[in-house]
Amino acid sequence: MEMTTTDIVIVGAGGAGLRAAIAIAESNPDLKIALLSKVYPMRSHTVAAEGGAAGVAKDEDSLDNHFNDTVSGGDWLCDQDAVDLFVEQAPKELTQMEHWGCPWSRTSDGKVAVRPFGGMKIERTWYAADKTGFHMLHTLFQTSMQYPSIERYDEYYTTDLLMVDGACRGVAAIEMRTGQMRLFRAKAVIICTGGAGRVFPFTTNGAIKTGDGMAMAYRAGVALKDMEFVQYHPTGLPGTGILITEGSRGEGGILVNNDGYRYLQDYNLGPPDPWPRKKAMELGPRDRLSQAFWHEQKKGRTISTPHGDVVHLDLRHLGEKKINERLPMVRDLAISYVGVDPVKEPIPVRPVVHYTMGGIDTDIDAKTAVPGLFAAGECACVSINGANRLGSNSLTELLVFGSRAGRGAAEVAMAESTHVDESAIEKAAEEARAKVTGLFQNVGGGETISGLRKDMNSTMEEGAGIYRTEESLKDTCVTMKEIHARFANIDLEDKSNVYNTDLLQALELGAMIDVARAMAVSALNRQESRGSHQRLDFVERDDEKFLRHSLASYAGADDPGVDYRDVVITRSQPAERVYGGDQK
Amino acid sequence: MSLRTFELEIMRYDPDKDSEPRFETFSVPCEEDWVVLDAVNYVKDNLDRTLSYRWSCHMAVCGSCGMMINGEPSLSCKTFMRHMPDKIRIEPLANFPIERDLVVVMDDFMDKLASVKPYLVAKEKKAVEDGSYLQSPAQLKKFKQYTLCINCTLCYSACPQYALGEGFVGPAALALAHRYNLDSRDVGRSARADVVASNEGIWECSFVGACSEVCPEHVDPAGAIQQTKIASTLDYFKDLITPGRDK
Amino acid sequence: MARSNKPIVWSLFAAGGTFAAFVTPAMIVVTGLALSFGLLPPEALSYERLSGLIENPIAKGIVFLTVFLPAWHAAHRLRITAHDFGIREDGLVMMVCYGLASVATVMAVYALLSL
Amino acid sequence: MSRKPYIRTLSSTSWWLAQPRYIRYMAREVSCVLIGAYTGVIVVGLLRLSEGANAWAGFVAAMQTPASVVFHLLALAFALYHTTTWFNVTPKAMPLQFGDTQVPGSIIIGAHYAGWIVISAALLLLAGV
Ligand SMILES: Cc1cc2nc3c(=O)[nH]c(=O)nc-3n(C[C@H](O)[C@H](O)[C@H](O)COP(=O)(O)OP(=O)(O)OC[C@H]3O[C@@H](n4cnc5c(N)ncnc54)[C@H](O)[C@@H]3O)c2cc1C
Ligand code: SF4
Ligand code: F3S
Ligand code: FES
Repeated sequence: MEMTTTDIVIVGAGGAGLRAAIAIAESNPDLKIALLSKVYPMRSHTVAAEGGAAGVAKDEDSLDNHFNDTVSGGDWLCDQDAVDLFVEQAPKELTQMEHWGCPWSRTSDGKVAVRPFGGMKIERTWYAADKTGFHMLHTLFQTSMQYPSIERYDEYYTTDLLMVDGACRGVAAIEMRTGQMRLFRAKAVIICTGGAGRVFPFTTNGAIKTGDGMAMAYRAGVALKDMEFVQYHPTGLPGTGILITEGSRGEGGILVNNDGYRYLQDYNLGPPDPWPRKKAMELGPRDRLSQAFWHEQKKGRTISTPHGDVVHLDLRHLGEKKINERLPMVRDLAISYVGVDPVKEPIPVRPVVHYTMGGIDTDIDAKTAVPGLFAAGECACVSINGANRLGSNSLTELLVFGSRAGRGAAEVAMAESTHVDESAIEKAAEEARAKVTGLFQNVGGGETISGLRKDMNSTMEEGAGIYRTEESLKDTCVTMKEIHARFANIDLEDKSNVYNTDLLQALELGAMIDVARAMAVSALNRQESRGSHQRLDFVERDDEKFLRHSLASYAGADDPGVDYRDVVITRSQPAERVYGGDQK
Repeated sequence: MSLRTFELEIMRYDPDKDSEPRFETFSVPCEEDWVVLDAVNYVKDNLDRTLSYRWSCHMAVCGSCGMMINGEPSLSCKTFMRHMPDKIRIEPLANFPIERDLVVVMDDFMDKLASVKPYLVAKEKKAVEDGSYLQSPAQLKKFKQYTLCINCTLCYSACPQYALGEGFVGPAALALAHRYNLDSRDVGRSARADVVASNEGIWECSFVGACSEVCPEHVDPAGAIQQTKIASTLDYFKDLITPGRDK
Repeated sequence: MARSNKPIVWSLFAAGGTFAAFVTPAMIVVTGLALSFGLLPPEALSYERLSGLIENPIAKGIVFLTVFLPAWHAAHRLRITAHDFGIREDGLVMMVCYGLASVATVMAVYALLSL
Repeated sequence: MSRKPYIRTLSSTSWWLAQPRYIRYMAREVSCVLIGAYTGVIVVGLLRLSEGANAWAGFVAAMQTPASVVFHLLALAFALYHTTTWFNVTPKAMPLQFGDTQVPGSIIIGAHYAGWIVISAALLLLAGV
């Protein structure tokens, strides 16, 4: 197999991967970087982020405020040392983006503007109209072009990490245009492959968010942490799942039920007035808002549409000028995809799977337990998001931990004087190659990729959705185990080499199945309700037993084993999460 | 929900088997609010798994799902079936080599994008600790439109000069160069001019304007290029008059 | 890549295009159609009147521009149009187009000076 | 087997027939032939004028032949097409922004047409129409 030797491999060229690459190039221009991505960098799903990126900007704000909002928003499942570091680095990284040309929206005096976001006490969300992720991704991508040491391998689908003597020393990837498997030998590897929302049927996540990197690390022996925490965003468009950014509520949008009533006041988020008000009503955290929808639906107070029940997000009172200026994309999306002009009518919305809080277990330096292996971005779990991520913390996380991972990997690469033997890499890749050949050789199994994917999607939605029970989760685990077994009977219809998307979808499905099982089993074992993980049979938070991270470890066909690790608490003791009128 | 059946005539090309592209027709029952991409996904999931094409975001922002739809370069995720006739012809984006089915070879575009130095060249490097540059909303507005390009390459498919000429840098890349040239924080115009103001750059454009007509993000690359022509012409004469001019 | 020297011809093309856009339609009406359609009395374009008008150096200058600018506008556009019609001998096309424009310019200067 | 990218070719002579927008473009470009030819006519006129009254009278007579009228009508049509296409793109080529408000394209275009009307009227008046 053709082998490329480099110093550091980065898998994934979204926000996190690009930030890591630039960090390496800047810290030591002599280090060679191979940046692999299954899509061209600007297609990465960071491009879809709308609302903004959080970092303390105003004089009346403080790092402590950002810390407290994040920790309570995460229902105290955040590691507080990581959060401290995160809030401290956030403004620096966002300023760095400004220096690279990111077109942040501005105030009239020329400073970077910030907007309010859900669960945040003071406005600290930097934004570029409502295309923040798009602008950040393109700024990072364009900036990366000036570093000759960053060698891009666009449309290379990474299948496996290559382990030599217990350390990660490279990856195996399929060059999509030739179908050839290529090996990359490196001193360190960073995984930045993004989230896994496609495990669920109704999601804001693009087709590429299939948890590949999570599955790769998991199979290579790194635990997946806190996988039971899956965020539902309260405002997705019915049918497509296209996101209507929280920024629209930040600007003053309200949510009403079929009576035109601002129902959030019934769920400890009120009183509704005065409005807008930080950390209250529509600016409460996402988990609470999505859960409130669920209850409204049970009470029959939602509006039914051909694409399921919805509530209304009303922006009309903002007026056409403000909507065009601050939320142009929201207007465009609503008009295009549901035929509703938010200037004239309220937008139908419903909760939609949005973000995986859990991921590859890393420490505060983005390091995993496997030597030479780092992870950053949505695929990783450094534990700043805890049980519920606050909107706009993720884009910042990409930057903070992306660059940290880059610098960490650079150190490792500089410390390693030699590469491992080529033969060792070849040997490590045998299994990877056999897996792909196996898929080609399968015949007569009768399972189809789309069929299996649908089964997985509906199983996860039914059993591991917004509200969960012992029974629903047990069923899910059993069915997912069956689906895992059925995967062996998948038939590839496409046997060709050039741009074989049938093969790639099969590999992605394999990754999603592993990730989904980790989610379901972790959820079953967490017998409490915390943040986005809500159990109808264990409605209270149980700090005694579960103020801990879950760690799912891969067990092949069997259900993963789940261990626990204490949460790092430094200065904020667990307390009740209070939003709305009761907050101080 | 009401279904309407469409005939999708999709261009296929399998480099292993075909010496040239051919068309294959599929009948697809579509829901009222589907976009063309949904119909194509239906074909892949239910009728022919070997169909190859690119897509990801389904919300007109990742730029990967461009196709020729009834002869017009379009984003398939933003082209609604309800506006379509019963028969739809889908081809890979024009003016690019076909890798397979609807997948085209993007190398040339990616090279050209990089060639214009699309990144901020600051007068002096500022430390992060010194905070952000000031930029008024008016200064931002000057270039904002040209930041909106999603690199979908529809404009390259629409531009005859890209198809006919040799080495034309092309609309999106030139619009991006213009974006940085207009940025109040940037001083890289002269460095970009080697490519931008060359014969293969702006001067290959004859202002057909098709690029701007098909652009899904209203970037208006045609306008950007004409503005660059004016600016480059002024630069040219300034250089003639004062050869040692500070660049 | 080398910077192009197209700005020289392009600036003429652009100036000529603007000039032609504003002036040429009315000029065509005056010189080519007005008499035939009886919009003008014959003496409007009489030798005496015109040669009298054109004695003024400013008028000479304006008349020169009405030839010079549209000629170079047309020449440059013709060069591109030739390419658009598939003629790939740009060197030759360039000589013909700019050559014609030069001839027109020189002849106009000659005529104006001898008036 | 591996890659074998297929390259579609475009006819370098007839590509512009493929789409209405390309035909419109070519019509605009071809306007230069008429504008160029008309400029040639002016040059000839100037030469005749410089040769004296008789030569000029001959020229004026030639301008009233049917062939000349047809030519000028055609030239007028293309010249007008040139004018509209030229004006309609000025906001693209020369956008105007005051503070953070962009001057709407329609105003820029409108101003051009207004100027055009003034100039044309002046020319016609000057000629004595
Ligand atoms: C619609 C939407 C709106 C959002 N809005 C906000 C917001 O306003 N604020 C905020 O903070 N967060 C927001 N988020 C969350 C945030 O955008 C994401 O968490 C973040 O962008 C993830 O970035 P990433 O770099 O980790 O991954 P991605 O950007 O998803 O990139 C993943 C990369 O990995 C590559 N890759 C994956 N698998 C493989 C493989 N097998 N081989 C090779 N390459 C691979 C992909 O090609 C891609 O380049 C939003 C998310 C969504 C979906
Ligand atoms: S300029 Fe418009 S059409 Fe061209 S690549 Fe950018 S977004 Fe697409
Ligand atoms: S279509 Fe092509 S010729 Fe110029 S105006 Fe657009 S780049
Ligand atoms: S799928 Fe992303 S632009 Fe169409």
